[in-house]
Amino acid sequence: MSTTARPPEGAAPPTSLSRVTLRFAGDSGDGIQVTGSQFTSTSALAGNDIASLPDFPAEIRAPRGTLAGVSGFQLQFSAEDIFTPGDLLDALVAFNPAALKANLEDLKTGGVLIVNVDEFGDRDLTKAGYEANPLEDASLSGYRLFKVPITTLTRRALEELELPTKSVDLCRNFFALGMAYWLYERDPEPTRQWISTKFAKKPKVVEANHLALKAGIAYCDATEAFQERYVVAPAEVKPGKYRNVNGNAALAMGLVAAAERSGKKLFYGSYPITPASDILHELSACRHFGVTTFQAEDEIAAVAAAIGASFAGNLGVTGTSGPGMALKAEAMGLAVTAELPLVIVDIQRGGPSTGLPTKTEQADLLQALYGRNSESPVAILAPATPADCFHLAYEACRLSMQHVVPVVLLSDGYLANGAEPWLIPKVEELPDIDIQHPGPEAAEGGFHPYARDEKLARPWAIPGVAGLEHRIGGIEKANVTGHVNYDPNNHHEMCLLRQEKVDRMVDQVPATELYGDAEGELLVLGWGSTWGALRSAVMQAQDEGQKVSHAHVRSLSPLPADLGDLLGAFERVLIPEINLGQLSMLVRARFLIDAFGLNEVRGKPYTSTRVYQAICDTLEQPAPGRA
Amino acid sequence: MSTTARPPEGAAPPTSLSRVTLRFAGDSGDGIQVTGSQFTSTSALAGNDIASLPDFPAEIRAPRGTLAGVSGFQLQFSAEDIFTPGDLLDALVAFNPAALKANLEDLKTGGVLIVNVDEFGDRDLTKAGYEANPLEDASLSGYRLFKVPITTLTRRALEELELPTKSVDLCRNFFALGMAYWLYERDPEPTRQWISTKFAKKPKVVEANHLALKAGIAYCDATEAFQERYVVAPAEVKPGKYRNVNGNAALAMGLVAAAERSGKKLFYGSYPITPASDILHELSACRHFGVTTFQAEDEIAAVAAAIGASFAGNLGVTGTSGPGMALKAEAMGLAVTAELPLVIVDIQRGGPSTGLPTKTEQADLLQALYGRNSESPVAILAPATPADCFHLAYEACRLSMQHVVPVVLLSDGYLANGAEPWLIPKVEELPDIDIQHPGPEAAEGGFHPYARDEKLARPWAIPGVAGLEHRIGGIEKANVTGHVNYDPNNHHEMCLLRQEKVDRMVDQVPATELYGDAEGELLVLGWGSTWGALRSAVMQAQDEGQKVSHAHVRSLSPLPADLGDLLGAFERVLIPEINLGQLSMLVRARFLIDAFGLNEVRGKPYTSTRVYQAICDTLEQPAPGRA
Amino acid sequence: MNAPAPLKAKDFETDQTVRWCPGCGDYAILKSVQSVFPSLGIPRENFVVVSGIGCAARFPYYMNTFGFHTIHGRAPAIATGIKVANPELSVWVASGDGDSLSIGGNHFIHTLRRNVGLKHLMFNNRIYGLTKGQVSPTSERGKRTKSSPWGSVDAPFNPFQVALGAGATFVARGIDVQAPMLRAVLGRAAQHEGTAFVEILQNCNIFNDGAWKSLTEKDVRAECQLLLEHGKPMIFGKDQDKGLRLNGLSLEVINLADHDESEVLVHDETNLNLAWLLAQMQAPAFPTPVGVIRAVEAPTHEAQLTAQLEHAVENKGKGSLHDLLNAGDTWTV
Amino acid sequence: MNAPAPLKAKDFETDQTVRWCPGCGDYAILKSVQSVFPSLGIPRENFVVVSGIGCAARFPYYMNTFGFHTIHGRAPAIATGIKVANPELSVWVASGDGDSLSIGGNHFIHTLRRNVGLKHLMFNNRIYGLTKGQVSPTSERGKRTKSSPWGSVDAPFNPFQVALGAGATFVARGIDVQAPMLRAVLGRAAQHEGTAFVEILQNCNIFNDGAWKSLTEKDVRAECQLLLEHGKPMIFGKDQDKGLRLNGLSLEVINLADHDESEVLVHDETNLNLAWLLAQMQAPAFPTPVGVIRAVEAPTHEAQLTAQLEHAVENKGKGSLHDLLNAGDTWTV
Ligand SMILES: Cc1ncc(C[n+]2csc(CCOP(=O)(O)OP(=O)(O)O)c2C)c(N)n1
Ligand SMILES: Cc1ncc(C[n+]2csc(CCOP(=O)(O)OP(=O)(O)O)c2C)c(N)n1
Ligand code: SF4
Ligand code: SF4
Ligand SMILES: [Mg+2]
Ligand SMILES: [Mg+2]
Repeated sequence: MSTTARPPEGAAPPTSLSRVTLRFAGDSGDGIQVTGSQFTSTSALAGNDIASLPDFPAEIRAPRGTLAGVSGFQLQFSAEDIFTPGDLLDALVAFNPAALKANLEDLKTGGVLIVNVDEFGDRDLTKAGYEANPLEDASLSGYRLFKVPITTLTRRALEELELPTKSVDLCRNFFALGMAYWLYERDPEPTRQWISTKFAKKPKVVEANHLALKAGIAYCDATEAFQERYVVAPAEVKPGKYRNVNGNAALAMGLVAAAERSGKKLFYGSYPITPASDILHELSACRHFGVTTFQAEDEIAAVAAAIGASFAGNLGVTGTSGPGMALKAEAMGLAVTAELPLVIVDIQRGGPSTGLPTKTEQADLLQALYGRNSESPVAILAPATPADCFHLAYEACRLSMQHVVPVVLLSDGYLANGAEPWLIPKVEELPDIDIQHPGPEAAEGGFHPYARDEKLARPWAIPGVAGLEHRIGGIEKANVTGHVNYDPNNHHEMCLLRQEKVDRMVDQVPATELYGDAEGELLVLGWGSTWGALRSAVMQAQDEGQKVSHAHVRSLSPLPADLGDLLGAFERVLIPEINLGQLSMLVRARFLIDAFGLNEVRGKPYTSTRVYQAICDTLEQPAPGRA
Repeated sequence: MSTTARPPEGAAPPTSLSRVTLRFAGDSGDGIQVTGSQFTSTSALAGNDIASLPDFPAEIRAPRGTLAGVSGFQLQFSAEDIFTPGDLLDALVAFNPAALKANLEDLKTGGVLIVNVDEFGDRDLTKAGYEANPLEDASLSGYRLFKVPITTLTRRALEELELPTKSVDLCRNFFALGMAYWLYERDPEPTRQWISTKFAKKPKVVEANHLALKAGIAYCDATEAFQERYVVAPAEVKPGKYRNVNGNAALAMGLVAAAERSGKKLFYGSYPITPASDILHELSACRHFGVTTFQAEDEIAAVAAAIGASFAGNLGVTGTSGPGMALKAEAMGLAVTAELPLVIVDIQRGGPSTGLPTKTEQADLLQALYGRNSESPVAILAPATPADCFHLAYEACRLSMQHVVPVVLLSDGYLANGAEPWLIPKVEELPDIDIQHPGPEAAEGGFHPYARDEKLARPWAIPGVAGLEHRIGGIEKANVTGHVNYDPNNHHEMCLLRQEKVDRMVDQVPATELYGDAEGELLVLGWGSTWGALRSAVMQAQDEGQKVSHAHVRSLSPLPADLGDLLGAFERVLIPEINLGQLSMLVRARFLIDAFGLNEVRGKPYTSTRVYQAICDTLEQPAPGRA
Repeated sequence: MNAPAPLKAKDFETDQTVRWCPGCGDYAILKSVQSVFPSLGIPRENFVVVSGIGCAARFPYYMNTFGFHTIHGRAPAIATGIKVANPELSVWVASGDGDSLSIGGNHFIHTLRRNVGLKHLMFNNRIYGLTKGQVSPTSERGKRTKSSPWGSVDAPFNPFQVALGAGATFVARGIDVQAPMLRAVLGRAAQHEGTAFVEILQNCNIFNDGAWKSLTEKDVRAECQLLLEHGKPMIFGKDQDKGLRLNGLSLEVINLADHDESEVLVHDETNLNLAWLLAQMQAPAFPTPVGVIRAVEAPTHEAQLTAQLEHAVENKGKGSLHDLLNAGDTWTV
Repeated sequence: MNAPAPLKAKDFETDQTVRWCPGCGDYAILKSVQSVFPSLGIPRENFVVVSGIGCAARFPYYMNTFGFHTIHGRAPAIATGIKVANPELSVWVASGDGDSLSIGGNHFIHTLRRNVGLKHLMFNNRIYGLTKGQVSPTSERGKRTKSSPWGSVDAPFNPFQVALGAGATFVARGIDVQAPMLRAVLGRAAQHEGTAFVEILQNCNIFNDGAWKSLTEKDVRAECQLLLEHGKPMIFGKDQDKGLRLNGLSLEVINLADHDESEVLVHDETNLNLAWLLAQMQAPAFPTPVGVIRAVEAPTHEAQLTAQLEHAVENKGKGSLHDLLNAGDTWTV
């Protein structure tokens, strides 16, 4: 390989950095997501720890060059453990004025800013809402601005191929990627190979993209523009085989894995909705795993069919986002009282109502807990990272089938699309999921569909087994026999039993991991996708000698058994969540602790900087008294 | 009038009682509800305070004579203020063995028990599940049992009319009523008149029922069976004009009244569901008030149509019970973010899922608060008594239109069907409901649909007004302009504004009425239909010198401004509710108070006895520390 | 396994007291279903009866099979999940006119579109029974009920037209009180592979008594009902003296005294357009068609899905969880 | 009030940037609607455009009228509330195939049953656009999409058959790129008193490009489309050389070279059975019918309701709140 992003001999040695946050931004047609993913994979292969996050425009294809059409991809790669895609940017590659305008505020002062000057014509500027050309006034003086005629250079590099200009311009992203590789001394080989495989059927396209990539690197080699290069050394990570995975893909795999390991057929009933649709897409491709996907006419039919499938002995799962979750409420109540296994996946997004469909939020916790008529308890798990979506999807299925109870899995838009390296688990090391359906022998002496085991689970008796014919339904049933029953005392008992059944699942909740000392001035308590920001912020505070610890709840219902004691050992508790205080309310009500909240609902993840600041602010507050 | 239930001259003077609880029970075809209502009206006319409660069977027409078919009507009438239909019965009239079996446990030891012996044949006993005839063994020895051949006596009394037996037997309830009138020295005249009016078109029926009523009284006069009679003196009640009213009728009238007084057209979108259907029925009869009722294809269409009607300038109301409420969740979220007036009536019933449709419960509070995706705040009112349903329905409409915000009205099955005397308000004394729709002049300088007044209400601008054309929707909107807006800061601001708008309604919440001292050992805090039981129990405790007070929350969102201070002044707080602790959770989370709960979910109201016992139990608990 | 003893109607009774009003048409329907099930050669444990909410929807409690009394309107969707999960099962939906066509209308039409192998029995009493008498989407215009004291202002659905519009492959009608005919219809429905929609005219003697009287009373049946038989001329009347004839795009009744039998249209269950015309026939101008209006075989949702699952395995090999987890770019540290 | 200045298409444009993909068929539809509205003689403030969710459902934001972008599938129900609340308004629903026929199917059929005075425009691109390309209830069987990578197993709805089955009184079809015809259809819809259902064939150039190409390309239109005109023989073809003829209960295409024009069936908008046959016509055997398939006047929900409200006042006198509150047994203390 002659083309390489390695430094030419005799060049100045690169600056070594412990971590870099980089963002590509451009029009949704510019290939931003591919560019970002390639940089991510390459960095992962280079041994860095990584975390990435795409940012899709709300419109499908907003008009080219407008702010509404800007697509972004951010990644952090690091020589140390990292937990988020980064807060402020070290470098920004902006493919057009709209991308510049939309993203500049996140670039650090002094950060690297690469722009495609060819796209800064008058019309482009107007579309982006610029009155003057920012490249020509002083407005970008605070950054290390590199004005590169990417379009021109790409066209020139591909001249010999005699492709239509439209096709040529589609290669500009690889030119830019080449530049980024040069800047961070990355090996372009994996990307070359990826291109070869991806476009195997179109050799011309392969050649064109290879040329563009090479030209980007060569441009940097040749020009004096970039005086500095950077290296980020490999991180020390747990040995093993890794892949990069986003939350939705991980979640889908978790469901398939649970089905495989339990010997159950997976039935996924869903109705498309952002940002949950990709789970439907992933699973629809899994027909060869025997996975049934059912795109229902609406969310109600989706959950209803999943309930039916569960009743018939499949692993019934339904997935949606907030508005769809609201529609499923009544049927979820049926699953609660019918006491059937059912996993309900909610990929939370900005609300209320349609809200901000492509943005993230954590505000469906109380809906998951209480969004049904009457006392209708379910178990609730919430993954903390994209890869954790695999593990908790798996766990949700296991618990739901073994405890014969509906389990809600609360992910969100940030986890769904955010990606991180995942230490691929060995299939045989996944927890066992042993499922017992009663056989014909259970008919002896009369079959009791609402008899209970020590978990309070009732038998999951499925149609087709002679002698176990029985009827269930949404009307209150007598415990044990399951017959329709209007007796006041039975009703009270059943209400308590349904709650107790969920409460007893606390045995299955692992002890809460505490990051930091077991007592101190402040415990930062979180749940869900804020994990990375919280961990980073707490690390920073600890580094500065603050007595701050971090705990993250992955089981929201039931809450971990040790949580009360844990909270009690700290002078203050801070609960950052992307809502107006939902876990806070549960914690306050249960433990009577005057917890502080960080409650910003901006449709985006907290930065660790913001959390750190909240930590500092909280530490300045007097510690509240205790009940 | 020769026939009278007054004592014959020279008879022993009747025993004077301060209050009596009486229940009629029989088959759903036995006319129990009419009998009960007549006794209630008569007692009201006699000046007693009264409270009554029907108890319908869960089946439409369960087979005659079975437990499932038993219908009941209970009332308490009193010479003092009373708050519930009573706990234990002073007297029970059982029309058949099933009615006896289903109701006996509520009869006080020593209570009066009248049974129709003609219905105690072997088949009747078997149908009711009796193995032996309870009238013939000692099992009823603890009561003052009167075995009356009601069927025979009624037939005999009506012999001369030569009616078919079936028709004759339909008069048995008036015979029984006559007996009850004799026993409690009631004037039968109002009932005679009622019969005359009711069956005006069927003179034979009038005559038959008159005869049966008279025969019932005469039977008591003639036989020595009843040695004692009772009188309950008139109560001292606020002067004015009264009628007996149940919660659903009161609620429906409250809606009509609010529409009339605000000059708005009432649009009621609903889908039938027990126990809310009667509101639809009542309002459907009100066409001459310009009331539009829309029986939609489902609950979603019902709320959606109500939202549309609101948008178009009607008073949009939708009504349902818990399962229907669950279905309305998504659309309610739309109303929240669209910031439109909308009243959502939920007549709570036993759950989860279909649950116990004809039974009462208070377990939809958290659903009303949190049963939607994301942060989706609404105001919530809960009436305390049947008559209060009128006032809070009226208030819900007023608040919803004036604050341009959805308001949930949480009634329940007990209030819906329970009745009490209602001091009929004067139309002109109802609070004003001044509604301002912006006119064409609002277009000057550009109309801003999300501009806000000091209540944070946005203008309720309705189609048809030139210059005010504007678009609203479920996607997040910029404050003031209402344009679709994805800006993170705007979203956060709007989330806070929507919450703050509800919070500011606290100005409209009257100071909490405290029954008892403003400080003490125990505050009993309640909401909704438990009011009567709580008040009675607290009175009893106070009578016994306990330092117990009672407060009842009618606005659940926002909670009254004075609630925190009020709670803080008591050593203990007890929150009885017919759920597993929903208001408790809110109070604990908000005020960090270790409140005690009384949480029984039996599908029926608490008796004051049960509450009194809980008060005693709580007083024995150590007072929890305070945060 | 030994050949099981042949099933009897009694085997399909449960120990639960039947809780319909005395005189309700649902009793007769229950009896008919209980007598048809044992004749189908299906083991009892392979029957599943699913219902929504309503009087009709109480049905599963009285059938000694697997049963699921679900929520209002959703039975077809839940039944779809059951059938897809296990296509071996014989899945029956018991539902009222409100349950099927009001709140459940969307699932109803989509089930028909997908041709899921369910037997959907709709007990049409033209009223909401369980909630004590409100107007239903099959109630006639002008009907006075508790919720329409001034008369209903809406046209009712014609359930057959709704079903045909949604692509139904099997459409039939039976009557509660005419057991032999109802049993025959149920038998045909049981044989149908796709969604079999059976409207059963049912009397609610409490809230809508006599809704179907004008065609179900013994003495008028022959004149007011047309029993359809595939391949047979459509003739009716006490004396079999009337027939249906095509006139342009419409049907008309002819008197066989004046016309030759050869003019009479022959019933063809596979003709969609004929079904459409028959569906519209209404008293007094026309007899009410009973029996099987339409029956065509078409691929079922579950059969195609199963084929796809098999095809996928042939095509890609049985899925390996290890490969799935290890797919894409991986690296080893 | 002075006579207002006549409205122009521009008066119906908003200041919001239109956010559909470049090339999307929705642009053309928007233009057509904006050009039809000013011609209707309705004041701008009396228009309300209501939508659910989807690309199509973005419509209200671009129409300078009162507008409500609601939630997925519920637009017909919300629009019903608007129309009933104020029958003076001209209420239009803009909705996608998924919005109308998948999640919104129940409201769709019930609106048609009730004949509420709405114009329901369904932009049919046979795909879910906004959610980036899943199968829709109008997608053809076998279609591969993100959610059906192995091919869709379900038969699509025929939207016309669904509408007719539900009792539609007005059914018509227009095409995004054929503005004059679309405008004519919209004009007819505007005049219709009851529910006017207009299917607009729309190209989603991103996720289902060319879905209608085979009949909308300029050079095939004449052969592949049949423009219906009430009272006119149904003739089509570049040389107007083909016609439709009735053969028993089916339609067939005849060549006018071999047949006399008198054999050609004349279009009759009021004939339900003809509409049913036309609705089924599909390429390649048949041309696609465009224009007004069915239009009959029938009482609307809101008109009957209004009549009932008036009748009630005549009958009982205008309701008195005092009397209502004081009704029943009262007593004075
Ligand atoms: C979500 C929901 N909405 C409403 C109801 C109340 N409800 C129960 S059955 C029923 C309709 C019954 O009519 P139909 O389906 O015709 O059955 P029938 O009782 O006449 O057999 C209604 C409205 C309910 N149980 N759940
Ligand atoms: C309750 C709910 N479910 C799902 C979605 C996601 N969603 C938005 S639009 C849409 C379908 C779009 O298809 P169509 O109606 O055909 O409109 P198009 O975008 O093709 O114009 C879906 C599934 C939603 N917004 N709300
Ligand atoms: S109400 Fe009607 S349908 Fe229901 S059980 Fe009674 S008679 Fe039958
Ligand atoms: S996705 Fe399709 S329907 Fe949606 S705007 Fe783009 S081209 Fe139009
Ligand atoms: Mg019915
Ligand atoms: Mg579409």
